[in-house]
Amino acid sequence: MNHNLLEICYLIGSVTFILGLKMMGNAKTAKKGNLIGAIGMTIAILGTILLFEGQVSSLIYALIFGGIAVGTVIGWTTAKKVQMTKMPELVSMFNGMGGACAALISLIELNHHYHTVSAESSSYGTMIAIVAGLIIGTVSFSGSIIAYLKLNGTMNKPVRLPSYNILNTVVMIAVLGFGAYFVYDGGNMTLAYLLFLAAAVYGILFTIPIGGADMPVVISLLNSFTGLAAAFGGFLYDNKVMLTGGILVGSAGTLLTLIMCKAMNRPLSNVIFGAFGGGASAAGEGAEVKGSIKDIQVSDLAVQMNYARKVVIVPGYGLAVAQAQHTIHELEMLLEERGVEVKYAIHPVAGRMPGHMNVLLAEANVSYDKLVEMDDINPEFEQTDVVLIIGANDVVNPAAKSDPSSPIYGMPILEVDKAKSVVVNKRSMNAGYAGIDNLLFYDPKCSMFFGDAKKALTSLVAELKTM
Amino acid sequence: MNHNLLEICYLIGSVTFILGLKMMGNAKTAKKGNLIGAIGMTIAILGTILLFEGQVSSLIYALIFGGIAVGTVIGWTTAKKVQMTKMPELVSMFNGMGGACAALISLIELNHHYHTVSAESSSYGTMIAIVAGLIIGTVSFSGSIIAYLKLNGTMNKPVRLPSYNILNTVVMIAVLGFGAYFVYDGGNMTLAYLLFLAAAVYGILFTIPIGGADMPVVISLLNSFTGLAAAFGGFLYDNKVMLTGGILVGSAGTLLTLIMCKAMNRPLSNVIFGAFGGGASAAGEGAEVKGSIKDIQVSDLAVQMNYARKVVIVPGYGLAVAQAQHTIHELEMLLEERGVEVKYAIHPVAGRMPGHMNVLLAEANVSYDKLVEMDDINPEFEQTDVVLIIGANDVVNPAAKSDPSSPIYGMPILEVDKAKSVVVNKRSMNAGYAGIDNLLFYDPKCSMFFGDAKKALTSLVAELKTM
Amino acid sequence: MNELLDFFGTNREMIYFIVLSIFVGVEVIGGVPTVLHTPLMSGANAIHGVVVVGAIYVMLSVDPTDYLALGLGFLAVVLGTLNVVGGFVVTDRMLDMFKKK
Amino acid sequence: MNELLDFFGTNREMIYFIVLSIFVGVEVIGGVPTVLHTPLMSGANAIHGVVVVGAIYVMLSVDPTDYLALGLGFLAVVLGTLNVVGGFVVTDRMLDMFKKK
Ligand SMILES: NC(=O)c1ccc[n+]([C@@H]2O[C@H](COP(=O)([O-])OP(=O)(O)OC[C@H]3O[C@@H](n4cnc5c(N)ncnc54)[C@H](OP(=O)(O)O)[C@@H]3O)[C@@H](O)[C@H]2O)c1
Ligand SMILES: NC(=O)c1ccc[n+]([C@@H]2O[C@H](COP(=O)([O-])OP(=O)(O)OC[C@H]3O[C@@H](n4cnc5c(N)ncnc54)[C@H](OP(=O)(O)O)[C@@H]3O)[C@@H](O)[C@H]2O)c1
Repeated sequence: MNHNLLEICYLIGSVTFILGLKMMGNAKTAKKGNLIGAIGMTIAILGTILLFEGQVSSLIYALIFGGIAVGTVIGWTTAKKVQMTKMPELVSMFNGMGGACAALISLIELNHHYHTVSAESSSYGTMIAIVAGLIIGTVSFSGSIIAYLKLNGTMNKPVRLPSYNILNTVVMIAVLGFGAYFVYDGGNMTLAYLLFLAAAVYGILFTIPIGGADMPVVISLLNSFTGLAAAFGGFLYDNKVMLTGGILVGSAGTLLTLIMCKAMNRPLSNVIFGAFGGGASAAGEGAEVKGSIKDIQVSDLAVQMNYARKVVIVPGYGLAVAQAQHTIHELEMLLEERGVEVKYAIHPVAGRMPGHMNVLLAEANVSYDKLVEMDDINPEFEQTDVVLIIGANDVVNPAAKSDPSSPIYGMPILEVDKAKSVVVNKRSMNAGYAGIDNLLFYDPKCSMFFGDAKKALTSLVAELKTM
Repeated sequence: MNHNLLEICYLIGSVTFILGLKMMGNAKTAKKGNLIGAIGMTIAILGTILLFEGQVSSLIYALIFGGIAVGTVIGWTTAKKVQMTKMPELVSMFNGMGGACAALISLIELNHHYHTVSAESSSYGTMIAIVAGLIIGTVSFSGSIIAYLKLNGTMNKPVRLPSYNILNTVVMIAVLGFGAYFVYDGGNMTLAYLLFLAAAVYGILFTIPIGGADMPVVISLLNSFTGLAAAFGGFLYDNKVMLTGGILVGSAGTLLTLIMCKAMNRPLSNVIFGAFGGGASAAGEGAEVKGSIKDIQVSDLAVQMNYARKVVIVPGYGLAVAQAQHTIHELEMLLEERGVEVKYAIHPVAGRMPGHMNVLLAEANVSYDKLVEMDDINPEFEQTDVVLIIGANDVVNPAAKSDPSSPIYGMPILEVDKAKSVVVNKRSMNAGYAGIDNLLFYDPKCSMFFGDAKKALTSLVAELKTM
Repeated sequence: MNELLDFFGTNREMIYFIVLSIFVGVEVIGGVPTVLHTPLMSGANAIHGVVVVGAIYVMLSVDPTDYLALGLGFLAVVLGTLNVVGGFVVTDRMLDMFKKK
Repeated sequence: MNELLDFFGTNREMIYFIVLSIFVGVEVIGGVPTVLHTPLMSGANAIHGVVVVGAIYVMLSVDPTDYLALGLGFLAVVLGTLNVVGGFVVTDRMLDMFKKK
């Protein structure tokens, strides 16, 4: 009776997960989708506790409710307090927690297994589910922690051990072999802890050589790993909601990872085995740089913008680094007041995570209508007087269109060179994420406005105000 | 062993159905998707015969292979020979065959049940599956035959029995009640035949009041019914490939039906319970007709087109009725030879089935590149010199945009009135499918070129050739 | 109520199977361009011809002296095959119309 | 080979379940606009927090004198809840950024 009711809770949970994910794919329904998923999760969790058939000591109930309370308070407050720009690392951290949870379940099951049951009584199937959950959960855990540290800036250089690709593959095979042996042999608790350690080491080795800028892709991949680990937990307990939730995230996460790679025009293998993820390697063998660059003074720029009819702002990673989102919004409002039409051109992979620019500009209260996606803004550049590029580089690099030898060849770009004039703000002539030169800067139409984005924009705003 | 192998065949079949349907949703992969589905189907059928575990008399094998041979030969030749424009009725016919097949299976099972098993031995579940398959399959069968006859023109007036909506609902409830009683009571063979008859009558009553033009929607609905019937067969035999195939078509077909209704901007209930499906009822209470209409002579039209830079042809249902697709292609080639740019504007619900115009024009070898979908052609009308409308009416009716009281209000239309001049070919001032007046014809820019599409176009082509 | 719950308990696998299949069916169709609706309908039509598998199965298990069953079964196999073969062939022909020349 | 077939036979329901779930997962994501990738990833992240259900289940069945298991289980519940609650809240906050003002 209770049991059947619980199964219905699980069915509801499964359906809400599917519907929730589906709705999250559409800007209009996304918030509701997230809420629906959360409701389904609550039903599944409460059902598990309240509909359990069996004698449970009150100590255990206390621990469970205590654990949930602690987790809720910490999770809620961190999620609420964190700065918008620190969201990716937080997602990574939460992902790691899920992986650790899966790994711990496996450890407890093994502990239980060796203490109360004779070694033979567990079937191979059960053992495989336990060990797979342990390995995958642990890799996801340690990998996510590294990803967190990288995004956080604590660990900001990719650490490249000598021939790390070979090393990683060897370690991976070793861990898998260890796991297989463990299942075959039946194992013991010491071996279980060793396996946990080995998997943790592999997770670190897997993530550590990858450049910080590639972390969104890596997190998405680790995300689908945790899904897989949850699904193995579902096998173990024949628990349908863990199975649907886990498999759903496993497959959706894998697809999402591939889509993200595609948006950057790079194969996944390239991200994992590192090509220009470090930001310094594989520097541009592209076309030779000809021509010279042209500086622009802040006063000239202010005049030019003040008398423009239409200005398009192209934000990039540099805007996020300089935390200049509020200043750019100020500039935009100032220009609008003076009758200039201002829009933002949002490239899908500008910044370091999908939607980075949207999130950043929304934080500064820029109206959503002003953010125009690449395909919609490209035809508008012809009617644009001034394009102001703030800390963007690769997303406006014409080599993506013209130079087949360029590593970013084939990536769609913002076609700013169609505008009447282009002004670029960055601190130096240094390359962007892909580590390649940008011929746009040598275009006769283009002038450079050097300086940190925040300082430069502040001076521009000040100058405009005097006019 | 054999049994497990068969299950693998069924899994392959199920996966190919999903992939096949998915691929059919994209013009590039559609043909391959259809092929993949067919391969999976072949595997499932051959597996069922060859991996059957049990003694089977050679008579039965002969009948099975004979049946398959007969079905294949007839199905293949009819499908190959039929005219492109007669495809919808053929689909309807094949759909009816599937429904009949499901109904026959149920009859055989019942026959078997009463002859060899004591009445109590079948569980309610089994009985429900059998009876549901019988009812749904039969409704789909008789409904499809009526749809076939209507599309065929054999039965071209909607037959409206007095208060047929109430009548239909009563019959439906009666059939369902009969079915429930049958399951409850255990039934007997006579009752089974009676139930079959009753369901057949309901299928006829359901379809007969619906206007011929609404048949594509009805066929799509009956299509999902047959899917459901197949799924009940899957229940009965715990046969997974029938279950996946059936449920897939059941849910996909239902969604497709709703999408089709949406494209016509009508709710499904409106189609089933008939509002303007008859083409004569609910005539336009729209805006009052002001102004007068203007005729154009074939010689004037020929001159106008000959000296145009850009001509857009809007084909509609009348083109299909008149079978004028070859003549229009001739006109198009003639104009192109003389340096006129010619395009076809394809409205999604022009004609009487989705894609009707594409199929029709493709039959006449019109190049696919010349067919431009509504959203893409609408911005081009401003640069168009002459729009030539052939037997289209509702899809260019401005009331859809301007008159909230019009039954087609809200349907997106081809915005032909933006062009420099518009010429309409039809036989009279009669209304189109929706039965409402069209103010476009009174627009000063618009001239009427009356006559049957084929004859009118032939004279136009002849006139052009003399120039 | 209890019976319903029991029903749910014993048919859990089947219910998940149905729910997931429905989702797949609905998702697979979403976002299909209008011009492909007719071939898609026709393709789906061919797929429900899988009901012929049931007809074959019933024939394989039928008593070879029950002539009524043999006759109906034969008819069912013919009709089901018509649905399958005709459906796929017609769809293929329709799709030929959509290829760029 | 035979063993594989047997495995398939006994786990048929599970295999269909997995295959269908994978299809649903893949279909549900297809065609999502780029700007929603990050919230979607974050939402998916919250959903795999369902692993906490396993942690709770293991706690409910644990021997109340096995302190190691109790400790690890408590930790697992805390971490799993963190994943769930943090995941949904962060996603909600991200999505707030996408609303028209
Ligand atoms: N969005 C994603 O999901 C994602 C994920 C991973 C990778 N990526 C990759 O990231 C790149 C994004 O392109 P992007 O054009 O946005 O960025 P970018 O190509 O990385 O260029 C950023 C530029 O900003 C400048 N900059 C840095 N700090 C600055 C500051 N404080 N003030 C002003 N300028 C500053 C840098 O030049 P200086 O040093 O001279 O100032 C740099 O050239 C693409 O290659 C994309 O593939 C994107
Ligand atoms: N495509 C679909 O899937 C589908 C399905 C069901 C319903 N519908 C509905 O069908 C309509 C389609 O619009 P439509 O503009 O294509 O057609 P329409 O509105 O039905 O108009 C067709 C016009 O063609 C004329 N015509 C008939 N025979 C002709 C001939 N031999 N030569 C020349 N003209 C002839 C008729 O006028 P005369 O009698 O004066 O000649 C009629 O006004 C929409 O309302 C749509 O909702 C579409």
